[in-house]
Amino acid sequence: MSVKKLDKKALNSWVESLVAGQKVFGVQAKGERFAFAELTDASALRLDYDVTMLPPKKYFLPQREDLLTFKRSGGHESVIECDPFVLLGVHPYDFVAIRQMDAIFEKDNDDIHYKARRNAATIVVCDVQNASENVFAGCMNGAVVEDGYDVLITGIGKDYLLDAGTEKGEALLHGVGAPDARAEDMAERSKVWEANKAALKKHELKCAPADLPKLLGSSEEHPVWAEKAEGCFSCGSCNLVCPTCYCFDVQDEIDWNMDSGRRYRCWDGCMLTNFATVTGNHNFRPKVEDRYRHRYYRKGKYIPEKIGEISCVGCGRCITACVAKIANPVEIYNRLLEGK
Amino acid sequence: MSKPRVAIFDFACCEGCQLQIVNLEEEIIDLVTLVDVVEWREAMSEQSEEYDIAIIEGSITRPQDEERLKEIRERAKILIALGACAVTGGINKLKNNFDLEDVKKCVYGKDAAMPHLDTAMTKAVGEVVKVDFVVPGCPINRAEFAVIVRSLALGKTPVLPTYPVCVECKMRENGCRFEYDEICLGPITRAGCDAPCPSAGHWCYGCRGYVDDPNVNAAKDILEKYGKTIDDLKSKMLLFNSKQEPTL
Amino acid sequence: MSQAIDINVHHVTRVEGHGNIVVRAKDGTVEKVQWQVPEAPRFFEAMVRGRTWDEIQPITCRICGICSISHSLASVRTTEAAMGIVPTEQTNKLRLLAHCSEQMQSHSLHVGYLVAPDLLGVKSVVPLVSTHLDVVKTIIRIHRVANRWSDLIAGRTTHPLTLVPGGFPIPFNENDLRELKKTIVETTVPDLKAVADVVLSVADKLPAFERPTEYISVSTPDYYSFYDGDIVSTDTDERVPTSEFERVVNEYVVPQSTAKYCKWHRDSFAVGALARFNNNADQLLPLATSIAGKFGLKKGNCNPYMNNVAQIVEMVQVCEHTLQLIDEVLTAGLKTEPRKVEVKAGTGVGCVEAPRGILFHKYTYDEKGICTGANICIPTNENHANIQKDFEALVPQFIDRGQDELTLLLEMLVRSYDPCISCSAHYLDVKFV
Amino acid sequence: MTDKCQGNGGKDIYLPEMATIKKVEPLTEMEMLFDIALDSGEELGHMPGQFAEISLPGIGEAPISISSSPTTKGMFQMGIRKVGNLTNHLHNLKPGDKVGIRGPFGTSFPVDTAMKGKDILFIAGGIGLVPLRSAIHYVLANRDDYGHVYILFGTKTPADRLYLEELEEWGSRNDITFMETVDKGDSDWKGSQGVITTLMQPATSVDPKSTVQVGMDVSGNMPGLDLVPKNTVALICGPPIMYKFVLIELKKLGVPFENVYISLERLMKCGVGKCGHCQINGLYACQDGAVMKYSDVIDVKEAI
Ligand SMILES: Cc1cc2nc3c(=O)[nH]c(=O)nc-3n(C[C@H](O)[C@H](O)[C@H](O)COP(=O)(O)OP(=O)(O)OC[C@H]3O[C@@H](n4cnc5c(N)ncnc54)[C@H](O)[C@@H]3O)c2cc1C
Ligand code: SF4
Ligand code: SF4
Ligand code: SF4
Repeated sequence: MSVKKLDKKALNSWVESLVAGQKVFGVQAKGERFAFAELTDASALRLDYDVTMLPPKKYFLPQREDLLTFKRSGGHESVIECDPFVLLGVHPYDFVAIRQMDAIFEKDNDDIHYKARRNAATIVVCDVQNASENVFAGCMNGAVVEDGYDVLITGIGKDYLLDAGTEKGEALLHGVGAPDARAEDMAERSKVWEANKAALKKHELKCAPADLPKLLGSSEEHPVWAEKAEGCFSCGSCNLVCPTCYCFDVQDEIDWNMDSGRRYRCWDGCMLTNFATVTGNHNFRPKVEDRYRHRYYRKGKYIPEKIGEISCVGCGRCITACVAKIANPVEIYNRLLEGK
Repeated sequence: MSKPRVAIFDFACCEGCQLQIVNLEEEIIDLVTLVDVVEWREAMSEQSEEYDIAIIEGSITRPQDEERLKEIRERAKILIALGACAVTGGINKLKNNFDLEDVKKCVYGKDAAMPHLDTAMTKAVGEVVKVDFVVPGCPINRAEFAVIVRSLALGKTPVLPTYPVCVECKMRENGCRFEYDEICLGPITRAGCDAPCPSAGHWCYGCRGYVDDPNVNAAKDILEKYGKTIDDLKSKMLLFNSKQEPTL
Repeated sequence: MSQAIDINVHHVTRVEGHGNIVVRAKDGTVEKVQWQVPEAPRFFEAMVRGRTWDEIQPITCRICGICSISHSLASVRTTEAAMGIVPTEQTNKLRLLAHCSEQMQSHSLHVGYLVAPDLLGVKSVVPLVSTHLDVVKTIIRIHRVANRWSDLIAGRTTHPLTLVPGGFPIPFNENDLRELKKTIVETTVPDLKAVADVVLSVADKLPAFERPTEYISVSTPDYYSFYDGDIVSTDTDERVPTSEFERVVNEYVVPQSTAKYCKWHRDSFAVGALARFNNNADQLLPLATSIAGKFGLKKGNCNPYMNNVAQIVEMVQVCEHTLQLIDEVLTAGLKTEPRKVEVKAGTGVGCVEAPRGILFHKYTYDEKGICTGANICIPTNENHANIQKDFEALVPQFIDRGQDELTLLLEMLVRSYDPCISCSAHYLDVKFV
Repeated sequence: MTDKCQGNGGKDIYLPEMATIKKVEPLTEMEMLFDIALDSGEELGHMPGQFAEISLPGIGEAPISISSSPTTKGMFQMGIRKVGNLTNHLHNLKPGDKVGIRGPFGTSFPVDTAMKGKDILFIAGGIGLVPLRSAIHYVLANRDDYGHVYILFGTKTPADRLYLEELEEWGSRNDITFMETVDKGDSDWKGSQGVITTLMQPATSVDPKSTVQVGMDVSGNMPGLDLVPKNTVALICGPPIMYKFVLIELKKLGVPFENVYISLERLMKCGVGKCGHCQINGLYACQDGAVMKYSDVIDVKEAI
């Protein structure tokens, strides 16, 4: 597949043509921060962003999504509809997370709601241009992706390389009248990659990510869990902003006519007090400490055991989002490495 | 099946919560199709009305209001407290932090002794009679109200979120108010409002009351990290969650 | 011909909160005419003492759920005045946008849900669904747009969030403003014209009752003001700075009311849409002017029932004004501006025109930004004395109409002064049954 | 441009099948037994120990164990305790009413494998009998495939006893040993009193002359447990608190934990391994359970 080289102007007109032709979600400024939102004006795209507040998972597992509609007078019907869309400017670590979600939602039972959205998406990954204050993707194999994307954008100096990794990506670049990248451009890209692997390490994990399951295997009684949990609000912010957290709740909603309605799912989080509470108020994880530990085990042990990859990609969002400033995974894992 | 008969009453409040019912726009027609609204404030004769559900807006600030509320309770199978004034006493309870004589003088000066200006400690509805369901918020979230009404009509117990406002705040992609050098009560306040305040750049003042087990200890430590004091926080907590007795 | 009249309307009147009408007459002699306000007092002026500057707006906007945007604006301007904070041009324009949305919310509910059914000879909106479905749909549409407009600009329709001292946090973008403009041009303005035509066709149902009184509002040379300027009156050419409002309102307490009464040059005065119109009609924008013309509404009108018509005119005015404001904001470009508050000791007054009339807040802060005293004067109070005086003039004049019609006239009179939505809503729903 | 893209054409794991209530029968004041048949006419196709998600549109969905044996054809049974929104509404249903069914889900008791040829010890606490009943029926229907069969059942009070006719039938059978106890009896209660572990005494340790009537079955016999521990498979289901004590007793009896199967309850929203609610450390109660081999979870901190 081909790699094209575009200058800023050419890139802009490419984005303009995308916006004119289809539904595009791209990174834009929201206050002093950034968020993915529908892009209607190409000039609002901010590929120089550091990190978005919510990861792009919201397009595959929306905050609230109808699963089915029903009529009490009879029958259920699946709700599966989404228009094709382009997701523009996904950082490599978020793309790694999306691929993990793919594995989760396919494993054992294929979730066609997730899959429909996933199939509808063309994902344009963009190499990080500005590191966020807490990113540590460089420690988690999340700084760079070398395959899987539909298109990869890399800024090299004043220009951009657009690399189509799939047929979908190829189609997206169709008609871009730009020259192919030359060998020295590709060398520049490798330099960007190497630089990002080194730069996206605002926190330094003192072991290989692959060692985490074993480390956690012997750390259940470590004092750090109780210590940190003391400051925890059980607010779930760390869950919600995490690109690999996917737990959800399911609820029914009835219409005013008392007949039709819908069953929907919405984001949930294992840090929330009642996440494991059953009828009769029995809570299987009653203590903050239990829930706090559970979350780190999910990232470092439980999910890895399911899909073979550490389920933290190093985006650093939880560190920023935690009001209590206690949700830094690197700090926790390093503490465990130190022993007691 | 006959339609549930609903009556709406208000006590001391801004009536903003009733307004949210009106603001359901087209849906209000659905509402009155689903239930029979047999009384909405004092407009209908006070006696002889029977109702299945009484919705109470406002706080109780005078002895005569307490009596009236008890009568309503007797005639209602289900009693719902609507909005912060009814649920927690809301803003009206700020008054409880002062001496009542002083409060009257402050507003009415030399006329403060006139009998019709009398007032008592503010109470939430639940401090006077048994409340079956609450719709918290100042004002209530009209979508949440609609969901609660529909659930009840279906015979399903509505459940309020047990998690704090931060959840909804995160879902709406806001920068945290603490980062803007403000004290936000979001981490200890019960969600369900969809975090309108932080989403519009305002700190949460806790109008929905607290989650079941607010970690105020954590709040203390955090305040230090953000260069604030526990007094700053406590003061904010008084706004919508003052107690029956002076809290200061 | 002269029968005994005994009117005792308990809590039906549509004022902010509760109000009673008591009239007793025998053999043509009026024995008692009273407008009573037995509302449970809530003591906001006492409650704000000891609160910090950033808590005052959240508290005082809760005085009234219907005009919480006006209270917020008055509050914020008061705090800014006390601390010498001067808002930026953009902030001022955005606040005005929020304020316009509240005028729309309030006026549309009042005119649409209350007055229109009365004038169309039915008891509520519900019968209109079968006879005048288009009108009902139009009214709901206007109201819904007004609420969305508040949601967008003020963060919420009731108890707004973006109206804070020192700046204006912007939860919307330029596109949202363009959308709003489009909706107003394409939907709301035509809807308003339609409603105006309907009301015009039945305008003869408005009672012919006149009582000359003093009309007070704010006024500025720049535009038809809801917001800026000095206090003006139809009785004098004097322009009183808003900071001296206490000189104008002269509050006093009467036995039948928990709310205070007001007077200036006469025993009473009126505020609200008709007062603003009577002072500022020359400044109306073209469409609003033409609507006023259609109704033959002219400066100097002293029929309180015409307040309803003045409200229709104002809705059109608000739309036209909003379109100008949006253009100005978009031309300058919407900027994220830092919020600036430098806490200082001081006393300030803030004033806006609430839908029902001129509203004043006055606070004193200490050097830590803690409020040490407040005085709040609300338009409903300002109108109470005038309602009482209208009653006193109206009852003898219409006493022959009999108990029922007289009751209705009195209720309509109160209603015309006070588009209090929560009250009108309960009235509305009673008729749903 | 706006062509709606569909999923992979696969089955929607969240979409219930319609089913009809055939019969309702109160078991106690709190529990009701439902006979349910899929409208498709197909069998549910479950194995003992599995559960299904039952739902009423607008009210919600809940995981409920299948209480009948797969050997019963044409319908399946669920024994449901009324504790909340959905279960309250289910209790109001009448024959002919519709429900939604998804499943069967989860693991099952190894009736056709590890249990074959073994002595079987069923230990049920309260409503825990509901899921075990499916396996009990299966074992009784294929009685010759198993060795000695013990059924131990404990409830809080006599009023909590379920499936009364069946209990009586089991008590009168000669090819199984059925024992029962209640935590606290009433004046009419003639049987054993005490928690369920009182039934778990080895036959030899029971003194026939003892005035404490330990381990007595309904007919007054008091056999105790005459186990060949290594050849015994134990199936346990009951409230969370019960497991701890029963397991201690099983250890004393010498039943190897590889032979012990437990069924665990957790909050479940999807039933298909996605929603995350039922996780017990790394395990999903809906996928790796609800039936689990105790030796597999003995080191799992949150399991018991
Ligand atoms: C594998 C399994 C098998 C079960 N088998 C049976 C059985 O055979 N008979 C029986 O009576 N009960 C059984 N239960 C428990 C039953 O699922 C709950 O009692 C039921 O969900 C309560 O729902 P509700 O709507 O009536 O209660 P509510 O309290 O109104 O439920 C509120 C919410 O909590 C959820 N919830 C509460 N408790 C549970 C729970 N334990 N598991 C999953 N979701 C829960 C509900 O889905 C609902 O969304 C089983 C549970 C599990 C996990
Ligand atoms: S964000 Fe922080 S305070 Fe909130 S649940 Fe996570 S760790 Fe606890
Ligand atoms: S702004 Fe308030 S509600 Fe939002 S995340 Fe921060 S603390 Fe929580
Ligand atoms: S964010 Fe806080 S103050 Fe705002 S509505 Fe919600 S609970 Fe009330």
